[in-house]
Amino acid sequence: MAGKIEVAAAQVASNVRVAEGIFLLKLRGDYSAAPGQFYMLRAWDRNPLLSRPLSVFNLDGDGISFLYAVRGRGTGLLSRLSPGNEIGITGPLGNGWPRRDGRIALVGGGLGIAPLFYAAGVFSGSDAYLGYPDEPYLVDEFARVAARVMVSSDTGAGGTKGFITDIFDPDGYDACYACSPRPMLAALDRICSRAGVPLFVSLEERMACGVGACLGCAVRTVHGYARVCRDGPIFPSSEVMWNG
Amino acid sequence: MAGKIEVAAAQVASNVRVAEGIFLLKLRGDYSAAPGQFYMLRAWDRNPLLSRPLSVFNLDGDGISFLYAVRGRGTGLLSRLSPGNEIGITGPLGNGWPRRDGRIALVGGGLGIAPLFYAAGVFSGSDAYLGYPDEPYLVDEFARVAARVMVSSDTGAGGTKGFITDIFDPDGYDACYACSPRPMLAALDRICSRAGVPLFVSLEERMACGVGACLGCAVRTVHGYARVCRDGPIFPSSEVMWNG
Amino acid sequence: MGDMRVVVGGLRLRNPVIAASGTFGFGAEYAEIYDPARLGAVCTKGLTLMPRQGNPPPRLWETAGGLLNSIGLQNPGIEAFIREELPRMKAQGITVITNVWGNDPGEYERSVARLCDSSVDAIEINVSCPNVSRGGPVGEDAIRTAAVVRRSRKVCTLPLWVKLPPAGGLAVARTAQEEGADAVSAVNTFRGMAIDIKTGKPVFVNVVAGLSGPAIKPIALRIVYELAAALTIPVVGIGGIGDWRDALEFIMAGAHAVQVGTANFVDPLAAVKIVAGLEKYMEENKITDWEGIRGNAQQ
Amino acid sequence: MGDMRVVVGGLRLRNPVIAASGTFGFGAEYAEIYDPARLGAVCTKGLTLMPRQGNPPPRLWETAGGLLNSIGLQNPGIEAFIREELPRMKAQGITVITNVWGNDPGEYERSVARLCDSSVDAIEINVSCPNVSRGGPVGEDAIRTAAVVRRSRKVCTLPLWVKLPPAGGLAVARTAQEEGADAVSAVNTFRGMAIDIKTGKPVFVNVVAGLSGPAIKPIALRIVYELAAALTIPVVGIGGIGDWRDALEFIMAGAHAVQVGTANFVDPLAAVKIVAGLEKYMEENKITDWEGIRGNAQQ
Ligand SMILES: Cc1cc2nc3c(=O)[nH]c(=O)nc-3n(C[C@H](O)[C@H](O)[C@H](O)COP(=O)(O)OP(=O)(O)OC[C@H]3O[C@@H](n4cnc5c(N)ncnc54)[C@H](O)[C@@H]3O)c2cc1C
Ligand SMILES: Cc1cc2nc3c(=O)[nH]c(=O)nc-3n(C[C@H](O)[C@H](O)[C@H](O)COP(=O)(O)OP(=O)(O)OC[C@H]3O[C@@H](n4cnc5c(N)ncnc54)[C@H](O)[C@@H]3O)c2cc1C
Ligand SMILES: Cc1cc2nc3c(=O)[nH]c(=O)nc-3n(C[C@H](O)[C@H](O)[C@H](O)COP(=O)(O)O)c2cc1C
Ligand SMILES: Cc1cc2nc3c(=O)[nH]c(=O)nc-3n(C[C@H](O)[C@H](O)[C@H](O)COP(=O)(O)O)c2cc1C
Ligand code: FES
Ligand code: FES
Repeated sequence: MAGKIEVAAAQVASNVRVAEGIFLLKLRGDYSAAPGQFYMLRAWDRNPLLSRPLSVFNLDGDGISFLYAVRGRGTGLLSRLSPGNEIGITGPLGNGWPRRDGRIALVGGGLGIAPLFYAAGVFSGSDAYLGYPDEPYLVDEFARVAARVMVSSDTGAGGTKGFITDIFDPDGYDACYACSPRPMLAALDRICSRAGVPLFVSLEERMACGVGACLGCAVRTVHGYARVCRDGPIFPSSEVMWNG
Repeated sequence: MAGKIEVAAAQVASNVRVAEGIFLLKLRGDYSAAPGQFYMLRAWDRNPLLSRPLSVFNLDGDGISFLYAVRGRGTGLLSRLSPGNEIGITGPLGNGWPRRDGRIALVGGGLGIAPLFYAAGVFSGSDAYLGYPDEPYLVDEFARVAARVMVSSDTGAGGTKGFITDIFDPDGYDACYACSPRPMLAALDRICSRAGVPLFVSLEERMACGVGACLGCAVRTVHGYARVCRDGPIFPSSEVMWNG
Repeated sequence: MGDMRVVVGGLRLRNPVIAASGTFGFGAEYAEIYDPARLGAVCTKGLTLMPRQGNPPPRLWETAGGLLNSIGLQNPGIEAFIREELPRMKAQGITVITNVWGNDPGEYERSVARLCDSSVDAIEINVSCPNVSRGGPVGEDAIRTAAVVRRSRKVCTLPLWVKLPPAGGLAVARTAQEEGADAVSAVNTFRGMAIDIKTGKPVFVNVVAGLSGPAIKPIALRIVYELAAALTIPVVGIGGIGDWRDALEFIMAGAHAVQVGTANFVDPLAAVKIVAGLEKYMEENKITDWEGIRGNAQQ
Repeated sequence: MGDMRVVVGGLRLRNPVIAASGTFGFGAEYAEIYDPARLGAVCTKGLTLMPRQGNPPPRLWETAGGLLNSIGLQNPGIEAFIREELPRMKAQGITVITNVWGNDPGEYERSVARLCDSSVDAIEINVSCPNVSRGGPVGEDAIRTAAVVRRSRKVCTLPLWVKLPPAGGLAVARTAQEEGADAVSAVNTFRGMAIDIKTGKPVFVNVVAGLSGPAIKPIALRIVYELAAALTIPVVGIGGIGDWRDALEFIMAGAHAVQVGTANFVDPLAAVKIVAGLEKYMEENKITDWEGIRGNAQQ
């Protein structure tokens, strides 16, 4: 479970556009996290009111980094940060992926690839399956940390044309860790359960507190409502109610 | 009276600190204004909600400029603007000083010197009396546009120690145009009316619309409540209710 | 192209976007920025039988996403309005709604009668100003509201709207409907206050002031949604509308038209931008008239 | 140095800053960030006799300066609370106020009786949750509120606070006082809503949700000011308090203590920062105790 949560003013080391509307934000300092955990970020006063959750993309001696897509106002403001700017971050939050022995498949679609980079680094020897809407990015970086990297894209640019579920075969894996929009996770659930491979998915919900106090980020599981921010964001796929 | 009001997205040409907490903001473009008129500025989305009124400091072929003190959030956000940034401005607003023949004294205290620079340029041959809380600034610039420049400061730095009312003698002037915090204006009212010199003061009130529609910026005059933003900000001192 | 026109409680509007009372003067000021005839209508500053000088300053205070005002119905009086403002407004092609307030039912009646005898297009009875009387406004009380609407209706053949306070509840709105109102406008400002911690005293001389702006939107929307479900007469939605998306929310909640207030201060072009935004939305979504989306969020 | 302590409706607090119900869980989560015993008290998530699973998602929606929530009183039930949460809270040195909700007066009575028999320090009767019943909460009705408070009071010797909705008015508050409440807390969230213009449907399954955060502060402050003037029992101020200046406004309006809710989400350290800010303010202004400033804004 989560250890001590830190509320910090972090310094931006860099904030680089890695693809159309996608940025990689690096913060200087000494942080901690397990793969699949996230931080709440804010670089604004009161508009938007709430902080924004982002998964840990990477963590090393120099600092921590986040890969994000510009969606609305919050991520739009993040994209305008420059080196030296200050930003408020709270974390690490959430449970993170369990550590499993054997062959691990990391499967990500869209911005779901964000938490997989750090996971690939920590769970060394894992294979990464990355699904992009269009032109892939950061593939070389993934190739440095993952055993194998397989790429698909909706347009066929830079990889197999199609969804990542078209090229991912769970056979031979001891576990699959996935993050992507929900429909793809539901598809993966069917594929993995058919193959008998344990699947652990990272879910998303709008969040207020991010620490488990407000009960705002509820998702339905077989045990009733669970908090994405604290009971998750990683859930055994078998416990998620995929149709509601 | 005010002509056409423009709502524009202006480009920052420069935004320079001229003294501790005092900035000069220059915007590129073709604007218009009479001395004593102001613009409503905003460089933020919704926090603060309202725009901020600033007097025209100068206007020339290259653009328009504003001299401002960092007071709260609005002016704080203004101070962070960099060349090339966009800012929303609405104006020109308000009535401006009347054009009078003869010898004109321009008297300003604190940020009240802001509208006097443009006035000195337009009403050529005027004398400028500038009161600073501490170290004076922009005195050389005033010397280029005013016939004479007299300086006082509360600390005695860079001029006569004391208030501007200590060094200003209305005798020999045909009119006095003043802008400063209200207590000094009230003092000037006494000095000028004793000397029989017409005084025109620039008043301040919190504003919402800035154009005269909301009735939020009321000040008491002998005719009842007047709108600072439209009936003013320049008022004949004789019409202002100085004690209420 | 979609048809932007709408009839609201007997009043024909070229589009459903109205400048809200007290935020647009008599249309003259904003006319220096754009042609107010491009709006569905302009609702005037609250008028009274006799001129009113309004409340002492300060009259404004900013809050988070909101604005407190304590104007106190400063206005030149109905006669001066009819003489000096109305002819110009009509000449400009503005559809004119006059917001009117009275000290008692008799005064409302006289004011409404006088306005009805002029060239205004509709009358909005303001039973909801928080800045002119201690305690809640008349519109928080169904019985007092009934008296005002009944007497006004009797002397008025023009479209008669009743502008409700946020704390009136459905009972007051139903009363307005029963007494013959052609529409209700909801809502006026919320009773709020601020304290200056430097002095330890309330910011406003009247203590209480009216809260408007984006801060109140979720509450105003809920009230409009409930009114639209409960009434048969049209509802005009007001409260924190800043862009066409906000306006659309109110229409989907069931509003026939919307009024734009504080947003005019945030962006002088806010109201016309909302007209343009709604027009584009209609076009892009192939909506031919407001019937197609009005009240769609109702269950 | 000023004395931060305060007694509120029979409850001794080390300082007047309380974590608001529903925004601080049972104190365990924020305990990983700072020691919750540094606060005056922690008010628990709303408890019910039986466990409740709460409302379906989405449960949150941001608005301008505000937050709409539709949690629906998800809680493990009073027995589980007493067994699993309370001992830990007490061991951590937290002053525990339990917020409690019931379907009817009888359920309130049983819940309060059970809690009274535990080691909680005070009970806050929640007659103001907007997310559990269609229509307004019990606390908008004086008669229903009277029944709840009377029956709760009969079985309870602990400090008993009544948490009011913003639309209850003074009558409900007076009723609570007459029926023996030791204090009132005001206010709970405002009933608001949002519509998703992409679907044209209300965002929340329940349509209506509760609005909190800076947006509501001016209205909450006005309500607290009015309650403090009207009641003889203490008022606990709640609504949009984000920093020590906001807290001070409520105290100057007459509040004995304040609760901090949504601000915890904006800055996890908000509540302790408010404690520190008030302490510094007292020191700098040589205020020795709260009597020196409480209610100073009252006329
Ligand atoms: C645990 C967790 C980890 C996440 N990690 C990443 C990441 O590593 N990289 C990344 O790009 N994004 C990540 N997200 C999603 C990210 O938080 C949202 O994209 C962001 O909050 C949008 O904020 P905004 O202000 O830019 O957009 P808004 O204007 O708030 O919304 C724009 C769109 O984003 C959706 N959205 C808004 N908030 C959330 C939210 N909290 N959860 C899900 N969807 C939301 C809205 O439905 C809307 O369609 C994560 C979300 C969660 C819950
Ligand atoms: C017609 C007019 C012309 C002005 N010209 C200039 C100028 O040329 N240069 C300059 O530095 N300042 C000028 N001001 C004052 C300037 O508008 C305020 O300092 C500014 O609005 C403060 O905004 P803020 O968000 O930084 O501060 P806030 O956080 O809003 O307030 C900080 C302090 O400023 C005061 N204040 C806030 N708004 C106003 C207001 N509208 N009028 C008066 N005081 C206010 C408050 O009482 C408070 O003490 C002018 C004001 C008016 C009305
Ligand atoms: C400065 C100001 C003055 C107002 N004057 C009036 C008025 O005279 N009559 C009235 O019915 N409403 C008046 N209102 C209320 C608005 O018409 C509107 O109902 C309210 O501001 C909510 O809408 P908004 O959030 O879009 O501003 C006034 C509001 C403001 C901000
Ligand atoms: C997510 C959330 C959950 C809440 N749950 C409860 C609750 O269970 N019981 C209750 O009385 N109030 C509850 N409230 C209301 C708060 O305690 C508080 O009264 C309200 O949010 C206003 O204060 P604020 O603006 O500081 O948040 C909740 C508020 C929020 C935001
Ligand atoms: S965001 Fe508050 S419990 Fe998850
Ligand atoms: S600011 Fe609106 S009338 Fe002056």
